[in-house]
Amino acid sequence: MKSRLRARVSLLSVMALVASLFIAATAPANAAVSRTSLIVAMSADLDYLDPAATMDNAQWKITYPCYQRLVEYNGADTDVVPGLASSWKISDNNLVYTFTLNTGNKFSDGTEVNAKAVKYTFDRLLKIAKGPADNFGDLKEVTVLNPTTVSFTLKRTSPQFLYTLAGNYGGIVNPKVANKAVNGDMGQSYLANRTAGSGAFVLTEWKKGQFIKLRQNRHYAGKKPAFTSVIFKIVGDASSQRLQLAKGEIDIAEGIPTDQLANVGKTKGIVVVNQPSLTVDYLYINNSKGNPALSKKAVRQAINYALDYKGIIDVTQAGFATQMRGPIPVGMWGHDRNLFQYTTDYAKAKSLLSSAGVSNLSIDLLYSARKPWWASEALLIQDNLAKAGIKVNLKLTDYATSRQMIDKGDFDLSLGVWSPDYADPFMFMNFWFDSGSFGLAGNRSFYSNPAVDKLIREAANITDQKKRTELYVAAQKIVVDEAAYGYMYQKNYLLPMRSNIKGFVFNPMLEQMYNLETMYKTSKA
Amino acid sequence: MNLLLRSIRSLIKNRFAASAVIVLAIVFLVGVFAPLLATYSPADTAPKDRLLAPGSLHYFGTDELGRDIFSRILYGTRVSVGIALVAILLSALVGTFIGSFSGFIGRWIDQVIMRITDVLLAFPTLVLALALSAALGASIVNAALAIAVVKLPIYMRLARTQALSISQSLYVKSAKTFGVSSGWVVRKHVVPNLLTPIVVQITLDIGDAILLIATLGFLGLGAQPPTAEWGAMISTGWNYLIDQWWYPTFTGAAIFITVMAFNIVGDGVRDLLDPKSGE
Amino acid sequence: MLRLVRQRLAMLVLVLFGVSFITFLMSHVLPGDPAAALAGPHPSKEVLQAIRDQFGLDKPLPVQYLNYLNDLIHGNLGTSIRSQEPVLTELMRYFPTTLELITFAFIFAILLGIPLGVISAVKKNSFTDYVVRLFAVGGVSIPLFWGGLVMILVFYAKLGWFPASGRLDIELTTPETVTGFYTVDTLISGDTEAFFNSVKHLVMPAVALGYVQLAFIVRQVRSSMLDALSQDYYLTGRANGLSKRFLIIRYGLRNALIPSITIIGLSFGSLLGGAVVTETIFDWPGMGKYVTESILGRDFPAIMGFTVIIALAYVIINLLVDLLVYSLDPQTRK
Amino acid sequence: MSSLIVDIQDLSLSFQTDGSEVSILKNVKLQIATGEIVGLVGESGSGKSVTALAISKLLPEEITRFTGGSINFDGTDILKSDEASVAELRGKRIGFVFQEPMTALNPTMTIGNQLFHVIRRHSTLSKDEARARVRKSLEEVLIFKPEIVENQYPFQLSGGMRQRVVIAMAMSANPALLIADEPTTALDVTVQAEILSLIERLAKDHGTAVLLISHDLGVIAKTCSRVTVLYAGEVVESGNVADVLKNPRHPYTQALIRSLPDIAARDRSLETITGEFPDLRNRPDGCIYAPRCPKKFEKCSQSPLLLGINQLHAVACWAEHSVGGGA
Repeated sequence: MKSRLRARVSLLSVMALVASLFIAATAPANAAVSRTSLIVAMSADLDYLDPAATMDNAQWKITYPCYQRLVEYNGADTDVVPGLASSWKISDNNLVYTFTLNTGNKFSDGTEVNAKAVKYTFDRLLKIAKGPADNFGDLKEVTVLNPTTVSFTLKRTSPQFLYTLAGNYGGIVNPKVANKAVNGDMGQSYLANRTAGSGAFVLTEWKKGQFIKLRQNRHYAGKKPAFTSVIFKIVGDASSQRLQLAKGEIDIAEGIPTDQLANVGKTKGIVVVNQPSLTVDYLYINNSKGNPALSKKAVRQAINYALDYKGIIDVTQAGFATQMRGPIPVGMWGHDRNLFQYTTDYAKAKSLLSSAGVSNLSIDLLYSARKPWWASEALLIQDNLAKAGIKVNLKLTDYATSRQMIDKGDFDLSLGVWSPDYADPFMFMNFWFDSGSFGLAGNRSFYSNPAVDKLIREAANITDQKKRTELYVAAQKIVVDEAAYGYMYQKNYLLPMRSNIKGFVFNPMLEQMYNLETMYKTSKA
Repeated sequence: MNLLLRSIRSLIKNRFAASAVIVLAIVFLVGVFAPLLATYSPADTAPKDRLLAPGSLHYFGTDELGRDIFSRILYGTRVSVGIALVAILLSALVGTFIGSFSGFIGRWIDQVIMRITDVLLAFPTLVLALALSAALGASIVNAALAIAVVKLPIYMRLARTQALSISQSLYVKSAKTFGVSSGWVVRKHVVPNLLTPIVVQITLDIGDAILLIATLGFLGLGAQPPTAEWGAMISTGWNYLIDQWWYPTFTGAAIFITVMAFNIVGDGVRDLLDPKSGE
Repeated sequence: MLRLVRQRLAMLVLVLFGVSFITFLMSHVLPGDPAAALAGPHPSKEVLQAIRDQFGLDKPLPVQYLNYLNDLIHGNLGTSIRSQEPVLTELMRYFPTTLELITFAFIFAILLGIPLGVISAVKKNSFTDYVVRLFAVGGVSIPLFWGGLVMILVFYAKLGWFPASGRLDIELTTPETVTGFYTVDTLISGDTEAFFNSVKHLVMPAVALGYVQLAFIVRQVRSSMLDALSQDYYLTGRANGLSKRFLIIRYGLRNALIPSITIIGLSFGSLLGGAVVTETIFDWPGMGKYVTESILGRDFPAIMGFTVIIALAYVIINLLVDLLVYSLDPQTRK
Repeated sequence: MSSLIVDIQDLSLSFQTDGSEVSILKNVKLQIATGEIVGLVGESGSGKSVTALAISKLLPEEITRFTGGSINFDGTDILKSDEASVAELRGKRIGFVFQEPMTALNPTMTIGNQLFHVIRRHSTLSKDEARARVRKSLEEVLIFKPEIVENQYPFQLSGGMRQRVVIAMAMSANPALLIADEPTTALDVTVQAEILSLIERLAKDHGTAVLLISHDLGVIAKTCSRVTVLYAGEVVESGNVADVLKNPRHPYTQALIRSLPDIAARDRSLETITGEFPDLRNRPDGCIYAPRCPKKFEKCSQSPLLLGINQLHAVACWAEHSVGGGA
């Protein structure tokens, strides 16, 4: 028996070794996050951060606090106030904008922010000619008048130019980046994962797939922020984010699905920011290149009547959204409070279909997994339209393929989300309805109506806001009546965070971004 | 036929495998009679009673669109198990054909085919399946095709080694000396002898194939909504893990039990047919 | 011995060529144009074109493949479309991360798998044998994404024993990379707190991944042990009165290891591509997550670079396994 | 009769595999005196190897059922002792040589190492003394240049050499009994003679009793003093080799001898035994050989007793006993 006993003892010792290794490693979970650092959990890693290249709000939450712009948004207000520029004059032909710069602003390596830096930034942006260059299509050239004065000359009047400067691509870049260029890429690979701005923070560490760390910019001219470091941590799984938020390991969780936020809000120590945003979720209806029946106005109207707006909002956004009344969302000037709004009316939808001589219509609905709620939204729309006698077959593809199909008009219906870069109805009307920008450029429904083209193009060329409003209101009446799109809902901006996080201000123009320099923590969690 | 009889009798005797056989029988019955057993149609949505807890109305509760999870799991059997079977049988058929062909003919063709299997085997299975389903477009049929291709080299290599050893063996050589056509030899000698190892491999692979289909579904590349497929159900369900734990748990259990049953029966069949490693 | 190495290298060249050709074909057949996915919410035609030119996406396929081949030969794997970083740097970052996870998973699997395999073989058809086999079959049958999730719920949420995501707590400084293994680098830099923390972060993903491999190992060791115990030399040993423990280890296990090593080597090789599911659930920034995102984002250079490195590592692992078998099995040393 | 080293009385055992039970041995009697070389002969499947393995309980425990009789080895009642005490005997008091030398040695251990561990197991020699003892025991089995052979692996040796190593291992602790189960069957004829004479010499030098198992009567005739003939697990005849071979009394033994190819009588055609092997799942009562026996008559329906014709010769066949009116 002796040998068997020894065998058992040796086996147990192996198991004990393995167990002790694990137990030894289980020091108690660390205490809640310290007060001078903020931890934000995001669902996926980011791609690249060069302000002259990146076009994704997710990336901007890193770059926005690290760069400064000539003009800035003021708290929650969608109008702009002085930033790097203390004041500016616009020539009477609205083509030349001259800015005088504040002094004392320094980049993260201590170099002075001056007119030369501003010219370098925009010359570089136009030469790189990526996404951001599109937004400055009207900019002809930038000239340095003296170290603290710089002027922008436009090719044609552009009322929204000032707002574009307040966007992420308006961030002024340190000219020293030029000597970091690699085989003529003007420093793009350098800025892909670093920052070279004059903002309150600077990116100090990026562990791909794990986290991005921002620290205070020592040379920042403005008020010293409360946080010494801000960490954007990657937590892919929604349930993990929720658990970590509940345990206090993270301060803000971006990836929790909307329909769980009601319960999350009830958890001790957690509060959910809930304010209307200018992001809309709508349905592209292919007016010209899709199923021929969709070119008939009555059919498109029938679709709009067949949507169960309340059911869709309750299921996909857990009620945190409002039905759209025309393309321009509530909270942006140009929104028309008494514009016609479609209601759910299957009978009317059926009669419209028969009046258009269309029976057992079968169309496909294209969508991708880019937005977590789209899967249930597509299923609901399929169900809703079926009640009006329209057969919808769902076509889920990955994001890259959907983009290509949308650009080519290779679909009947498709789900879409849109958020404006600046607070001007131009961002909706001129992108969605101008027959010149079919496909990804903006006109996703391939809708063309000369009358509407005339109205929105004229509105884009004048600066008088009252006249522009009248033009946009008239255009909205037509596009709503013609049901160019399915006008579904305007989302609320929802953000679950620990209750001791204070000072966060939501600006609809800066969705997914945080005013890190003015946020702080109180002691009680 | 006595092979089958003998295997059934022996499987029954070994308690371990017996319970698995019963589970499999239940799974197949559920798959076939899903419409009768299901309390609701798997597709109709009811937004107002979404995410209900398990109760008398909905045995396993409802999902985020108010669909009955119990019925969807029943219908899911057809997709997950059915497609896995089809994929593996397809893979086994094609693989055996190519493998035995190359093993029997030999010379440079055999070398080329074997090098291709080496290359395919160099790919991690899931990555290959992932790339294929992404290439063909995300759908359950493409997922099945991807799995069939991924499993192909295993059957090709299995069939080739068998065919090679059989074609070298004495009685096949002697048959050839009598001037017997190679077709006859393949049919009479090569294929029957291939049957045992192939059957063993198939029973072992089905469990794995179900897991692969579920994983592809989980990564969003397998079955597309609204089809009820176990992997896709967990993929959406697991976001609701905290408040509605039952949603991902029952579906996960369905996969676990079915795959376990297949593997246990697979082991039993292998121990029975392949004496060396058996009882 | 040398013949073996030469043969393996020849195979390496062939596999590399085959793999790169197949991936190139597959990735270019993928529908969807990466430029469109990348150019921001509403790009104009010119911008789309600019991106396509930068990555040479418009050139005819054969030209693109030839450029790719000569880059490959010069060790330049191109730049990733998604992150603008050279693919090689990314791979050098993600590969050791996956390697660290797999190594720990295999340490767990082998430490537990081999003893269990031996016990269940020695005590064939006993109660222990059935329990061990049930446990092993469970490992092969559990859907990893479900098992991992339940593990997080129990050990992280309820018990708080182990962290559930990432490689290291945020507050701790990441060790500067020497081997790319956090556990090793922290030891090199002498930061014991970070060492224990990185081990703690490894526990759950390694056990989740290890449990599946454990099941393979137990089944393999059990069947080769049964084989060894039924051999004549085992009976000779018994007839000569050698102790049971000595017989099990030096006569049984020693001979059973040879076939098992090959199987363990193969399953280690198959995980080189990263444990896609485990890495997704536990936010482990390894090759699995990288390749999934690259495939979904149509990042051709990244996909190509990934497959070449994996093929290379796969062949090297096979070579290592052969060498190990060579040292264990005297018969190969003719 | 000098003291008995092995005394097997009416040993019966069967193998039970899930449901069906096969009776392998029935009332086997076998005695081996110290230093004596005894032969055990029978066709394959006659139960000769099982009898040998039973002596040191090497049969697979989970399926072996001892249904009767006793095995006494040097004063120990084997069937009644527990596994540990029987294990003590193996290698120390009972040596074994198996039929298949090609697979009898551990392929992953050197020859020297395998011998070393057996020696260390049964002695209190130090490591160096044991290593020296390894060389000596290799020399004893006539292996030249043992210093080379001890570092070689089994696959590097010929069948004959390997069998010598097995013998060296078996004899290393100077056992009281050496069981040689068809030691030469797998070897070619020239090597067979060497191995047999080696076994004879070692047994004589060490005073070891030998149980030589074979299906080849020629081998038995040359080496053994007494022989027992087994048929389908039953002893049909036993006694002095000279008597049994020259004057076989049991029809099965007679048939066995007649089927021996005798070079001298070239013209005589070989005889075969008609009928087939009995089904041991339900062992027929009465004489087991009856269905194939030319002298079968009504008494054969009762199981024959193994009765001595004279001091040195016993047979289990009514035909032989009814004439002499039984012993």
